[in-house]
Amino acid sequence: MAILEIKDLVVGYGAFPVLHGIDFVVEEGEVCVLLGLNGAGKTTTVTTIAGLLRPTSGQVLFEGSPLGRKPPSSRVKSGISLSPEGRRVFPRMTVGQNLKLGAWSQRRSPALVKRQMKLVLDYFPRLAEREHQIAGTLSGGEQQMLAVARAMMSNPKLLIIDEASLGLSPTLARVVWEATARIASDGTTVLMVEQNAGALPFADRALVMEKGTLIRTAVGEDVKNLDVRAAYLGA
Amino acid sequence: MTMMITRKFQAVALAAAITLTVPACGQKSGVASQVVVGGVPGQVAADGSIVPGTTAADGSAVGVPGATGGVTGGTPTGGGSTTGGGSTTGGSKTTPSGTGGGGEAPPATAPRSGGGDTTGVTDTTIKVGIHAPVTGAAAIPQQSFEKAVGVYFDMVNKKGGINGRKVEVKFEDDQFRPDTARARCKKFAEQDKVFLIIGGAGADQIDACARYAASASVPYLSAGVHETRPGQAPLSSLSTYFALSLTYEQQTPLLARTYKASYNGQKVAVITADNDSLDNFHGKAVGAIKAAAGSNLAYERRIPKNTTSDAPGIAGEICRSGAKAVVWNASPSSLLNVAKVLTCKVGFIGPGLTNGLNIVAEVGCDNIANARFYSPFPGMDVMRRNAEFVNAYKASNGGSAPDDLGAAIYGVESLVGMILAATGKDLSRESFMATIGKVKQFNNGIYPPTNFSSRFGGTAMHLLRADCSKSEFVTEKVNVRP
Amino acid sequence: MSAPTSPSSEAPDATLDLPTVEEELWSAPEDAESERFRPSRAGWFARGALWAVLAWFVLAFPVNFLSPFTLGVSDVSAASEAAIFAIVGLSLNVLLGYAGQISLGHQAFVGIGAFTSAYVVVNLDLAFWFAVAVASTLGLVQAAVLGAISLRLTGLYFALVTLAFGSFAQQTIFAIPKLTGGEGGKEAPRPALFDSDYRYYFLCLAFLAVVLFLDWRLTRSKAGRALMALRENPRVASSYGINVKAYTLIAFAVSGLFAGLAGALMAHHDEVIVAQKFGFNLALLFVLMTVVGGLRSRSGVVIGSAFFALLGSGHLLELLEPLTTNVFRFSLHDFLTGTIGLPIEFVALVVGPILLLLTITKYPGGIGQQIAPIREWMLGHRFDIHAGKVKEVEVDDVRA
Amino acid sequence: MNLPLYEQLAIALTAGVLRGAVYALVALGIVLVFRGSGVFNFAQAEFGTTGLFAAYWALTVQGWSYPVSFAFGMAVAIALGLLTERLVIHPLRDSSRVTLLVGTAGVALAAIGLQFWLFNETLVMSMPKIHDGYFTTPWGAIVTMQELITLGVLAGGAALLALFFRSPSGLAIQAAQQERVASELVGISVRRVSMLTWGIAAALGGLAGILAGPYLTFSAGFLSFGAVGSLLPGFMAAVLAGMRSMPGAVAGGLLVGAIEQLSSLEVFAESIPGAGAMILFVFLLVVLLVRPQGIFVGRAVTA
Repeated sequence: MAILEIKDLVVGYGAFPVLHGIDFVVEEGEVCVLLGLNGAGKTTTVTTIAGLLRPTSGQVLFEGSPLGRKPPSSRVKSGISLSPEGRRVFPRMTVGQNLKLGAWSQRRSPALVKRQMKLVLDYFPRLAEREHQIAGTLSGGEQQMLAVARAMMSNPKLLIIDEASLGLSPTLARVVWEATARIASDGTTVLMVEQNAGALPFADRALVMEKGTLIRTAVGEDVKNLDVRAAYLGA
Repeated sequence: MTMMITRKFQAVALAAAITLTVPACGQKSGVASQVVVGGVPGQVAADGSIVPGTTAADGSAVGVPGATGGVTGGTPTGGGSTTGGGSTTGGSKTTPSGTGGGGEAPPATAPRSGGGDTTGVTDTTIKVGIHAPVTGAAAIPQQSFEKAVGVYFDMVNKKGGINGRKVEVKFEDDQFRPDTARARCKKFAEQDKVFLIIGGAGADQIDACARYAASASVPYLSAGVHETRPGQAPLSSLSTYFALSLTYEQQTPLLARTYKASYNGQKVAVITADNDSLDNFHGKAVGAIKAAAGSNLAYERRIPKNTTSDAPGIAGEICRSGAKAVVWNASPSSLLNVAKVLTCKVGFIGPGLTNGLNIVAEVGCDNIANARFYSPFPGMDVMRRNAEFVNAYKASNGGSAPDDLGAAIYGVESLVGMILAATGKDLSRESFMATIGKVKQFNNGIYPPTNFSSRFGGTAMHLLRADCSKSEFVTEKVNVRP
Repeated sequence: MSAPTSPSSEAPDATLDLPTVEEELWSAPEDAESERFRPSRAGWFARGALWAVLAWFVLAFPVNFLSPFTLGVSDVSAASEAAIFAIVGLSLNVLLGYAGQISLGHQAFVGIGAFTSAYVVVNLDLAFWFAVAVASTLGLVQAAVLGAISLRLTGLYFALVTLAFGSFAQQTIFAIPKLTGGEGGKEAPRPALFDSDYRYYFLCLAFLAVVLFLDWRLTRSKAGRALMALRENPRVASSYGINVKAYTLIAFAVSGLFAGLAGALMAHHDEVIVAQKFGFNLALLFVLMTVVGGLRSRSGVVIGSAFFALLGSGHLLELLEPLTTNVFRFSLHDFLTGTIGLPIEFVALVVGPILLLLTITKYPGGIGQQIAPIREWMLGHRFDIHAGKVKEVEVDDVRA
Repeated sequence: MNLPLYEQLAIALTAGVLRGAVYALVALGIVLVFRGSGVFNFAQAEFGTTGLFAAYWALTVQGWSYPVSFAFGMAVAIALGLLTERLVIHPLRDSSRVTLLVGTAGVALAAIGLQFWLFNETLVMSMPKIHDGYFTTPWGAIVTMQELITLGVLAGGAALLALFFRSPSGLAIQAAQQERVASELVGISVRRVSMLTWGIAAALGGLAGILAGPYLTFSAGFLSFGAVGSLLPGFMAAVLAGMRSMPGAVAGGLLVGAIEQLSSLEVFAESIPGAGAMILFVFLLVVLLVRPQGIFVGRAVTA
């Protein structure tokens, strides 16, 4: 069953449409990578899914029901969590506090929060060592891990990661992707936005966007055969 | 003025009854125009409502000024022992013009109106301006004031006016600011063209307006305030100014006497606001108290005009000085602020015109219990028995009961009305002011009798005491002379 | 906005047919199209007629010349006060609108100007004109000193410094009886020639005209353009080599100059000037009238300031009263003082903040924006209802 | 009265610290709002005056009991805070900070205008004390119970606030200010957090107003620039706290109160009118020029 379904989504800033009607699905349990160059409309797509932007027309269905005009907070509650572009950790708080806030939607059961924190830190052992460090003083890679970890704290069904590899060394990017793959294998559906085709090996599904439209979709074995260069060139 | 209620705010705005000034405007505010058609024709003697105590203390019949022979006898009288009959008043030998009967003859030596300044006077009307603070730093409650203004003239107009002229009262709010007071008085003089101006309250406003009025040759009357201001000519030198009650300086012997009578041998403090207009008073008060108390004068101090955050410090110093009595001349809110934080028991004694004193008693009791203040008008315990006042007040205000502001304004209006009546038919500013100087005594039974041998015509004050069981100031003694 | 690199921009005629900075800001879409637009003969006539009405209203109406109404000395005195408030508004506009600094102690600048002028005339026995010059200069110096200090702080802290300065002036400086005449106030006589309120009104108008001209010159000078550039984009502007601090300091100095001048005029307008007048509320009222007038719009600020001066003194309601009673059969005065129990004195205090909040949240251009279409039309442009649209009441700290 | 200098000093410092408790309450609100919304809230003191007027009205006009009137005053203060957030702060959330400052000043002026309008007829306003008692210190300063209660409320309030800031809601307030988008994404309703911030700040203001009201008589603008003018001292305390530290705001408030009261020393009181305002002005300049980052900054990060 498709956990996420996008139907003819049109989104614009003011009078300028950025997405010109895109359709795709993400199946439960898979890792889906949304590829495209700068300005292709990837971030617009995922921030709309998270509820930060309102679509001009079209629909986002989560677990079969339309999300409509639900605010981000209730989308988190129902299981969609976004690790935003540029990380956006809370800079003057500790790693631990950042994570606690990630579980804001679960805050009524401290025990649950504690368990989730342990679970999440298992994916990112480097963060576990730095639980009391101020987030603003972490390195770029660590901040990215923290952003993903924080998003995981709400125990989401669908984890969306926007540009995890941006500004990271290839090695560090790999560490993040691998952690993501483990998260997915533990049952959380993952939607990754990437400019970097290096993420493709981890994907069960790949979508390629250009100028606000979806130009190519590949599933399963086809992902490995996807000619990225051709995809980027729109061939 | 002793009793200045201070709020720290300076209102942005100006006058209350402004619409009056627009000729095209049909609406008049309630306070202002008191022209009433009808009433008893003929002259009105300003009699009939003499408070018993006053008359007795004074010992003289009311000096009915002007040509008042044919007094209409219908004026209700309060207390029963007043001069009710027309003949009593009319025949009084203190009547300056001494003209019985017709009432048409002008005072013998008064200038003919033909030669005088008759601004604000027509054959049928006299225009009078009153200014007082109803908004601003030390406002008197607006409704209280609006109810009070014009009560007396309203009554007189119903009876046919003064020498056949109805008195039209214009009221302006001076916002408790001297600059505004001056501007309002300028408006009275130059735009509204009133005959004379009455200062309702506020020493510095009265000072500012009086100085302007002198420059514009407009008669200006108010209760007595300070006599001098540093760097300025004394008020006594102003050619058109008249104080209708004792000045602060003139009251210093009274304060010393009150101290001696109630607190003799006990320590005493003198506290005066640091308004420079009170410099002279402070010096004289300290001198008088020192003469009476000697080394028992334990503490003297000038305090900020708006005593707020300084109040605890001042209160602490009063208590440490061991004073049992405090001679106080500063704003009532300062008094309340200091009294509120006093940790010792003291008795306050003060001079002055005490507009709105009862409100202070209401708010400040028990902290100011038995405080004694001098006042140009008696307490409401006396004024409530003054049937003419009570009836006039109720008639003008839809039956509501009078307060002490009503009494204060009524007192000053009736005194002015009395002088106007005494001046006679030939009313000009010159004849009006000449009458003040010539008539030996005006006694309206509310203010103590006047005697204008100088600009300061007061001869006595009433002594009021804060009675906390009644939450108001009651009359302890009338007509106390220095 | 281009950086002021051309040295010729200081020359008076070099910029003659360019739109002023203000116009550029307010009416972006005009330019080429309206340069070509020439009103028809009827259009010129209509514009001329409106100008004539405006001139009549400002110059003739207050002094009962060619007027069906009769205004008294007190009314024309209120008009003088409106002109003085307009100068204060323009002063604050330089600070708030051009330099992006909020002053919560502007009443102190005005007050110090007022008492200085009174002191020079009364105690030093010098001429009124000299006193005005001294008051203005002192205002300039004060503002420059405070400005120099504030340049080391961020914008919000400057608000605190002015607030503290205002309370210091009010409680300490204005409590010196030698300077302020104590509670009873300080006399401030007018020069013999302008003793009449009618003449004094024209004197105030003349000073207002001078201030308007100086303000106009400022916005077209190198400093003014630099400040505008700073507002548009501080980083770009400073990368062009604009000396941010120097120009901000100039704005402070000019603002102080205007405030001192307004203070002097206020003193001699009131003839007795008291310290009580210069409280914190006046400072807030100044901010309010300038923002509601419309920052960076000279005409808007003048109208806004005059509006609040007349509203405060009750004369505006008085002027409107015949209209409301005769046309709408409704007495605004009775409604306010009777029905809802709001004394005329407090109308400005209650209505003003509401207008302020509406302005900054809904109509950031203030009155200046509302009248922009008419003003542009009167200046010979095509009537455009959208002229002068502003999105936000930009009062950023230019140094932020 | 010629007391020796050390006695004068002891009296001044006692009075200053007691008064400083009010400043500290106001400063806490200012710091809270600044941390939560990045706004210099010039309406902070007026939240207090408005609460005081409401409590006074309830007590003297309506004749309600003291606790009910107190609660009513607090409710009105909080309502004003929430209203400010809804009508001014939220619509202006993307505006510059100076614009927001003008907005809060507008709220203050509106509150003052309302107070003048509705209470113009009341000549002198005076609120009874919770407890009328007092005692005298060995050095002669008078300490009233009301002042002690205020000091106690300050201590309690500050402690509660410190606890609150460690709670999830407290963290959320700070998160919303540090990263608005990320806060939304973890499910924090920034709007609700902002309301919470302003509500608590207004409550602190309300406490300051209703507790300080009985010290003296009061009138419109009481807590801004009236009898207990706390706006400027409150801001100065907040500056000393680097606009961030809650314990710093408390320490700053007490210090500013003490410094201001130095003006009651005879050397100043006799020679300089309004010495308090001058001392505060000079002190503010020195602090801003020498240590603009504050003095009582503490661990600035999360309290």
